Amino acid sequence: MSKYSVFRLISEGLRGQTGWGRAWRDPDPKPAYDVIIIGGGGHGLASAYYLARTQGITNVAVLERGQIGLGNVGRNTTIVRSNYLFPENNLFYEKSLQLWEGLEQDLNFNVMMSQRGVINLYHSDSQRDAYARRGNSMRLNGIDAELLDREQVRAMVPILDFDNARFPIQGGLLQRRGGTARHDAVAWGLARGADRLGVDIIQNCEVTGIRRDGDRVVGVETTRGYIAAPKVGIAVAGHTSQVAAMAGIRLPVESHLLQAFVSESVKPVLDHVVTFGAGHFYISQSDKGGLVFGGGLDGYNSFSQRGTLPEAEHVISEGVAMIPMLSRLRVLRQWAGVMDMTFDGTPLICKTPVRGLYVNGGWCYGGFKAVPGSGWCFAHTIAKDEPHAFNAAMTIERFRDGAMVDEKGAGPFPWLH
Amino acid sequence: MLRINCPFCGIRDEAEFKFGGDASVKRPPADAGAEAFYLYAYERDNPKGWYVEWWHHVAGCRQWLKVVRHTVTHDIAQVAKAGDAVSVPQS
Amino acid sequence: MSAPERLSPFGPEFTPGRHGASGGSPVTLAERKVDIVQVMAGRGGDAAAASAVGSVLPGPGKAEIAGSSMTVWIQPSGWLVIRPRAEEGALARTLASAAGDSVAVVDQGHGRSVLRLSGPKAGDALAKGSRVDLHARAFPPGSAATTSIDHMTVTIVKVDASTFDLVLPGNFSEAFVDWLRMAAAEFGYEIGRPA
Amino acid sequence: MSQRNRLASGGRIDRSRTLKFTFDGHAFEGHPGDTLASALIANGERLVGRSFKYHRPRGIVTSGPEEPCALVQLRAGARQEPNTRATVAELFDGLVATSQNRWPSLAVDIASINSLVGRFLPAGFYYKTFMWPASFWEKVYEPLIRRAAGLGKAAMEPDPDEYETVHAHCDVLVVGSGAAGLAAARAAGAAGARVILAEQDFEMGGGLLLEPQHEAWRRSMLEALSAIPDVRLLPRTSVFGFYEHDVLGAIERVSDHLPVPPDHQVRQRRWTIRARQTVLATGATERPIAFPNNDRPGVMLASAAMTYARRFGVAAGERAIVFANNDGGYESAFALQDAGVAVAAIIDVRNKAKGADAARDRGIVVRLGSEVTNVHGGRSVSGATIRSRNGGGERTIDGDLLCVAGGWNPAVYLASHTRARLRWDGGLSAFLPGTPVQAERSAGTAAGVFGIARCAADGAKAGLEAASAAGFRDSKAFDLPAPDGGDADPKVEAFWEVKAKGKSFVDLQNDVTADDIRLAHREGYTHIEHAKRYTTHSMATDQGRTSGLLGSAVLAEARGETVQKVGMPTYRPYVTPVSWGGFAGREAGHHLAPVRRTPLHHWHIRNHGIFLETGLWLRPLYYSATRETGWDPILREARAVRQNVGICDVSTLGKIDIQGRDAGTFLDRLYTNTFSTLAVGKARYGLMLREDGMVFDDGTTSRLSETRYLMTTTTAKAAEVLAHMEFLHQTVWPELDVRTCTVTDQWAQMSVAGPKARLALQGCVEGLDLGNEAFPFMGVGDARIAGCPVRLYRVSFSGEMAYEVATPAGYGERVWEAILEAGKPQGIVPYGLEALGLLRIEKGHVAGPELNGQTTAKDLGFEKMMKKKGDFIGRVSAERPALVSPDRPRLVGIRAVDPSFEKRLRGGAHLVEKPDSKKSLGWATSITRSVELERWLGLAMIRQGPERIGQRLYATYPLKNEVVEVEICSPHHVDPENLRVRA
Repeated sequence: MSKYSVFRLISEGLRGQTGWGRAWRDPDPKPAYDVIIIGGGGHGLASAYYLARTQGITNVAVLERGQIGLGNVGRNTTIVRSNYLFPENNLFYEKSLQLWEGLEQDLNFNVMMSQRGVINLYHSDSQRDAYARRGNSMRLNGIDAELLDREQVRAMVPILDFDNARFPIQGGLLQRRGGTARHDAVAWGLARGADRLGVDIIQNCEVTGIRRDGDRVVGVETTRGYIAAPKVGIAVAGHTSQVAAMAGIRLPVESHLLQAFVSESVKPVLDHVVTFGAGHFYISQSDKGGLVFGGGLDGYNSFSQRGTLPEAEHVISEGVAMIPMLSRLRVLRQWAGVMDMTFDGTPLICKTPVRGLYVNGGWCYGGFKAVPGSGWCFAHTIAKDEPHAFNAAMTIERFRDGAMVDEKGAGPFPWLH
Repeated sequence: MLRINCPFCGIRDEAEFKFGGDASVKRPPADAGAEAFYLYAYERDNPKGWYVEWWHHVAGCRQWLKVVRHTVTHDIAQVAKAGDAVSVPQS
Repeated sequence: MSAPERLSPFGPEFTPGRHGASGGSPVTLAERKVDIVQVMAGRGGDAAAASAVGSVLPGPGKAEIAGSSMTVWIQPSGWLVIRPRAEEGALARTLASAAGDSVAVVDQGHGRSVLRLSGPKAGDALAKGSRVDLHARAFPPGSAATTSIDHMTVTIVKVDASTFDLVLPGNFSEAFVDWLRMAAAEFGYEIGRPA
Repeated sequence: MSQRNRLASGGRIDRSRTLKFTFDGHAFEGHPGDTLASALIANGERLVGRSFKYHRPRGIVTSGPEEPCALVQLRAGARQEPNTRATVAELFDGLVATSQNRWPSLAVDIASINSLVGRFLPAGFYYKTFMWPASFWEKVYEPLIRRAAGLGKAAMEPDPDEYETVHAHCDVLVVGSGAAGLAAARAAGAAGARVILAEQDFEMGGGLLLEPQHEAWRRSMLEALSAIPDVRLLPRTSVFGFYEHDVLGAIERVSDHLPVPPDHQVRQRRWTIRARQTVLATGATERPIAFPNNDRPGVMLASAAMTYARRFGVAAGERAIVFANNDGGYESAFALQDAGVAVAAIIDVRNKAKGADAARDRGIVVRLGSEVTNVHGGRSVSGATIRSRNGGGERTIDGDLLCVAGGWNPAVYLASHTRARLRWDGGLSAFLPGTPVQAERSAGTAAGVFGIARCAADGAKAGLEAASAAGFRDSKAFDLPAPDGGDADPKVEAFWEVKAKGKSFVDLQNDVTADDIRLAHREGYTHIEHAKRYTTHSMATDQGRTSGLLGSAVLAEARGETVQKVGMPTYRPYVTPVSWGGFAGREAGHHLAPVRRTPLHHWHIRNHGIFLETGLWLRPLYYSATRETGWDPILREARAVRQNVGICDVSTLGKIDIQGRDAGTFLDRLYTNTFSTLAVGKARYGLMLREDGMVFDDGTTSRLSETRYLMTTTTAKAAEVLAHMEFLHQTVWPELDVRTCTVTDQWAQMSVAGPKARLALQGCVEGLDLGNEAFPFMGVGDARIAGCPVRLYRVSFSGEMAYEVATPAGYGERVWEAILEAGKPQGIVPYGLEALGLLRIEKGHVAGPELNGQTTAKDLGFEKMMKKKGDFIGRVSAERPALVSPDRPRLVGIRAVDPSFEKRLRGGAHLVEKPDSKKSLGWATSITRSVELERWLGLAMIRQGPERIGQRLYATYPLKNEVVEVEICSPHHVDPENLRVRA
C-alpha cells in the first residue's frame, strides 16, 4: 500500500505511473466479523474507518450492494459547514467540521477540503434576526459565525444582484470555516484509509436479510452468502427504511429526491458558497471551474435518481435572480440523490429496538458535511453500545417523546425540511 | 414533471398541485391515545414502489386527490377522489 | 343605495394604447366590468343552485356562455357566476336568497377580475404561461380551466376561437398584466377600454 | 488570402453575401450558411483553442454539437458567452470570437508547459499531493489550481437579453429532421396527429444536407409538412432532456444567429413539450480512435471533413490521410477528393474492405491492416506515422488533415434519459436504444438503421406507429417518394486504440488519455463510474459524446471484459448544455415572482410608502415624505397610534369564508378553543395547532350568521390554512356540511387604532352606533363609509382601542381617504409595518417570530385556550412528555434595564445568566424601541420564563460582541389589563 506524496508522484512519473497499486483491496467476505456496516457510502466508510481508527475494532466489513461511493456521497453539492441553530445539531456538525479540517493528513488522501466560507443571505429584518439567533447560538457554542451587512456581502460577492432583485439582499450570515470538499475523493480516501487499517470493503454484496436470534442481531444474509456479526450498523441513507424493514423496524423516515446541477467550467467568478435566503438555492464554484448548485426537494417521496424539469426551472430561476450574470452560462448536467428525510429534519444515529443493530440515517440535507462526524459518532455508539453526547439527541424515540430537533419548525412533514 | 390526471380537471402539470403525504395513514379517533397519534404522525412504510399519497389540486379544483404513484419510476397508476378506494398494483 | 365607482384592480398604468411590436394583428386585452359570485352547493344542493342561477350549471372543464354572462365550473359543486356589472352586491344577495341554505354564495366581485384577451395570437401569448393545452381540439369554445400562470391561479374561459376571458385573483391583476405584456410583446398588443 | 480554403462551388452557403467576423482580433470573412467553425476553416484557421489540463493546441474535430475542442468565447461585453461550440455557432455579420484558456496568446501559451510535465500529472494526481503543509492548500495550491482551471470567462455584467418559456402539447414529437425525422413527421402529420418537429440545426434535413441529389426530396417533404396546419417546425431547437410522464425540454435559439435580438424578441425560448408519443430520429455521431497525438489541430472526424466540404463548401485541408475501421471512411475520402482535396492514403485497420478497389481506381493509396501510430506537427498536422498491424516497419505520410472514421455511435442520449436500457450491437460495436419504457421509439440512424432510403422508410414507419399509439389509427395513405442512395455498410471492425508510445487521447476536452484510464484501473477504479470520476473522462461539456464509448472500450480491455459488460456512464440531461437564462425564462431579476399588491398599493406609492417584500406582497414599512432616517418615522407613527389615532393597511390578512350547518363544529375541531358558541355578530381570537401539537396559526374569526363565519389568518399562513381546512374537510371529516373559500382578495382591510379611533370613525361611519355599549370590544357590524359598504370588526393588534374596517377592494382607497379626512381633527396618520410591529411587541401579541413552528400553545402562554373536551387538531400530540416539560422555553417580556437607547437590544440575542456565560437560556424573538416605556424591550422565549419574571438576565449578541442587561417581565408591556381595547 503506497503512501501518497509529491515525491512518490514524481518517482512514479519517471516510470510511467506503473507502480501504483489498488487504493483499497477487493477481498472476499469472511464468514464472520466483529462489526458489519451495511452501506459503502460516505457514512458507512467513515463508520468503518473510525471503528478501526478510534475504537480499535478492525475486524470490520463494509458491505456495499454495488460500488462504493456512488450513492449520495457521489451526488451532492459538496458543501461542508456547521452553521446550525440548535446545540443538538451545531455541536455535532462542529465535531464533523473539525474532523474535516484534519481529514487529508489523517487519511493521506487529498479530499480537497476548501474552507472558502459559506454565506447565507438574508432579505428582511426578521430573517436577519432568525439568522442572528443561529449565529449567536453558534458563537456561544464556540463555532465561528459572522453577521454581514449588505456592503460586506457586496465586497465578498460582487456578482450578486443588489439592484434589481425581487427580494433585495440585506446581508448574510457567514461561516468562514465552512466550504466544500471533493465529494468522490472523500469516499475513496475513507475506503483507502479503512482498508489500510484492516477493514474489508466488499463491493457487489447486497444485504438481503438481517438474521436475528430473539431480540438480537446475529448476522446478515447477502448475495454472497451469510455473514455473521454480533453488531450490525445500517448506513444506507436513502434506503434506510428498506434495510431497517429487514429487521422488522419501521422508522420516521421518508425518501425524497434532492437534485444538484453543474454548469460548464469557467474561470473563477465565485469564491464562496452562497445560499439565497428568499428561496431554495445554493451555489459554489468547484476547483475545476464548474458552478455546482442545488435547491430544495422535489417535494414528494421518491427513490428515483433522475433529475426533473420543474426543479431545474425553479432552482435555475432563483440562481439567475441571485446572480444575473449567470444567465449566459450553460448548465451541463442535472442529477438527483435519494434523501432520507426525517420528520424533524435531524438525523438518526442510534440504537434500535433490536439489540446489536444500529442505525445511521435520516440525513435529510445534511449528509455530506456530516460524513466524518457521523462515522465518528456511529463508531462510538456501536463500540460502546451507547451514544456519544454529540449524537445523544439523534434517537428514534424523540418523536414519541416530543423531543424533536426541528430547525425549520416545519413540523412532521418530511418534504418541508 | 409529473402529470396528474385529476378526476375533475383532466391531466394537469405537477405545478398546479401540492403534495400532501402518505394517504395510507388515517387520523385516529380522538380517544385513540398517544401511541396511535404518534404512529399516525410519524412512522411510515416509505415503500420503494407503489405508494398512495395525497395531492391537493391547489391551483385547480382545490380537491385533495389520492394518487397511486410508483416511487422509483414516478408512474401513476390511479388518481382518485378523496373518498374513493384505490387499488395498488402488485409489483 | 348604489355604491360609488370602484378603482380598477389593473392599476393606473393599464390605460388604452398600443404596445410591443408593430404591424400584424395585435393581441388585445381589456378589463371586463362584471359582477362575480362564487356559488358552492352543499350535498344535494346542485339543483337549488341551478334554479337560483337560472341556467344550466356546466360540468367540469366547461363554461356556460350566454352573451356577456357566463357561469364557469371551478370545482365540484362550485361555480363562478359572472354577469355584466350592476348594483353593488345585488347579484350575491339575489342568488343567496334564491338558493337557500344548501348553497353557499360568496361575492367575489372585487376578489376576482376578468381580463378579455383576443386576437389570432391570443392563444400563442397565453401558451407562454398556460400549462393547459389551449388548442382547438383540446379546448374548444365553452371550455374552462383553472390553472397556474406565472405562479398565479387563473381560470381560463374560451369564449370563441380567438377570445379568452381570464378570471384573475384581484390582488394579482396587475402582476398578471405585467407578465402578459412580456408574453404578448413580440406580437404587439393593444389595451382596450374596460367594457 | 481571404477564405483560402473555400471551394469554388458547392455547399449550402450563400456566396453572394459576405459576412465579416473576427477571431482573436483578426478580421475574416464568411458567408450566410456558415458556422463559425466552417468560416474559420475557410480562412485557414486551424488552431482554435487550448486544452483544459495540458493546454495543448486544439482545432476543430467535428461539425456538430458534439464538438469537444473548438470552444470559443463568443461576442463581447455583457453578451459574451464562454465555451461556445464554434461548430454550431451560426455566423453573423460582426461576430466577435476569441480563443480560451491561453495566456498570453493562443499561439504561445505559457501553461502548455503542463504538457511537458504531464507524466507527473496523471489522472487524480491532486488526490495524492498538495497535502503538505496542511495550511498551504487554501493559501497556495488551491488558488493556483483554480486559476488554471476553467475554460472561458463569464461576462461579469447582467445579461441584457430576455428569455421566455412556452408550453406545448402534441400527439407526436419528432426529434431530428434527417430522412427519418422528416418521414416520421410527415407520416404522423398525414395521420392527423398534432406534430412538432424539432431540429437543433438551423437548417432542417440532417444528413440530407450533404447530398445535393436529396435536396428535391428534402424540399418536398418540408413543403408538405408546412402545408399541414397541425405540424409545427422548430429549427434551431435542441431537445435537451426526456423527462418522466413524457415531457421533454427543448431550447430554441431564437436570436443567437443575430448580432442582437430584434426589438420585442427574446434571445432564447425554452419549450416544455408534453408529447403523447415521441420519435427520436437523432442520428448518430462518428467516433474517434485513440492513437498518439490524436488531438493535433487537423485531426478531424472523417464525417466532419466531408460535411465541411459538402455542406459548407470548404476544404478542411489540402492533403488528407484517412484512418478508418469501417467503410464510412471511404465515403468521406471520396467526398473530399471530389471536392478537390488530395487524399494521400486510406489507412484501414481491416484486412479487407469493400471500398478499397474503388479507392484505388480513384488513385487513392489504400493500406489495409494498418494503423496510425503518431501524428506529426504541433499547432497543425503535418503528417502521420503508420505501420502495418501485422508487423513491419513504420513509414511516414505527409498530409495536413487526418480524418478518423472510428464507427458510429447512435445518438441514444434522449432514450437513455427515459431509463431505457441500452442494447449492444456487435456489428456497429455500439449501443443502441433498448426496449422503450416511455412513449418513445427511435428511428433511422439513431436506431442503427443506415442509408438514406432505409432511414426514410424506418422514419415513416415510426411516425405511423407513433400516430397510431397516440390515437390516430385511421391513417391516410400518403405518398412517400423514396430518396435514393447512401447504402453504406455501417459495420466496423471493433478497433479502439493504437498501442504506441505517446499520449493517446480518449476525452479531448478533459485531456484524459488511454493511459489515464489504465491507471485508474490499476488503482482499483475499475467500475466505469469510478474510472469516469477518477479520470474526469466523459465529464466535459460534451459529456463524452464522441469519447464515452472509447473510454469504456479502453477500460474493458484493461479489465479483460467486453465493452458490453463494462457499459457506459449514465447519460443525464442535458444532451447539450442549456443556458441558465433559458431555464429562468421570464423569471429573472424583478420578475422572479409576481408582485401581490393590496387594494391600497397605489395610495401608498403616492404617499411615500417605503415598501418591504413580505412573501409575494409588497407592504409599506412606513411613510416618509421627508428625509427621516432610522427609527424616526417609525416612532412618529407609533406615537400617533398610542396618543391619537393611526390607520394601517391590513388587507394582506388571510380571509376565509366558511359556510354550512356544521361550520361551528368544524371550527371547534380546527381551533384549540370553541367557536360554535360564539354569538352572531361577534369575533373571537382563535389558536390553531398542527397535528404535532405545535402552534400553526392564529387570528380572529367572526360569526356572520348561524351558518356563516369569516376567519382571518396571518398573512404568511393564509394559503396553508385554507389548504389545511380543505384537507380536513375532504379527507378526515367529509360528513360535515361545510364549504370554504378564500375571500382575501375581496376585501380591502384597514386597522384604525388609537384612543381617538372612535372619534375619527364617528366622523365618517354611517349606519352603525360605535358607542362602547352598542359596539363593544369584539363586536362585528355593517355600515357605510363615503357611500361604500364596510364591515367593522372591533379587534386590536396594537393594544389600543381599534377597529378593523373592511370594504370591497375596489372601494379601498375611497374608504381609506374618507377615514383619513374624518380623522384629521384627531391627528390621524397612516402607519406601516414597522410601527405595527412596534405596537404589537409592546402589547405582547405574538407574530411570525413567535409562531415559528417550534412553539406550543403552552410555550406561548395560551394553555388556557386548549379546551378540555372534544377533539381538535394537535390535542393529543401536544401532551407528549417533552412538550409539556417545565424546562421548555416559554414566552416572556424582556426590557433593557438601562432606559437610554445606547445599548441596543436585538432580535436573535440569547439570554444568559452572566454577561460572559455561554449557556443559552433562550432567545429574544422580537425587539423594538418602545414609545410607551422609552427603552428597548421585546419578547423572548426563555426556559422557565414565567418563573423568572422579575429576574435580571443578559441579552448577549456575540455576533456584534454586545451584552445588554435585561429584566424579565410579562410579555404585555402595555396595558396588561386590556383596559384600552375595551375603552
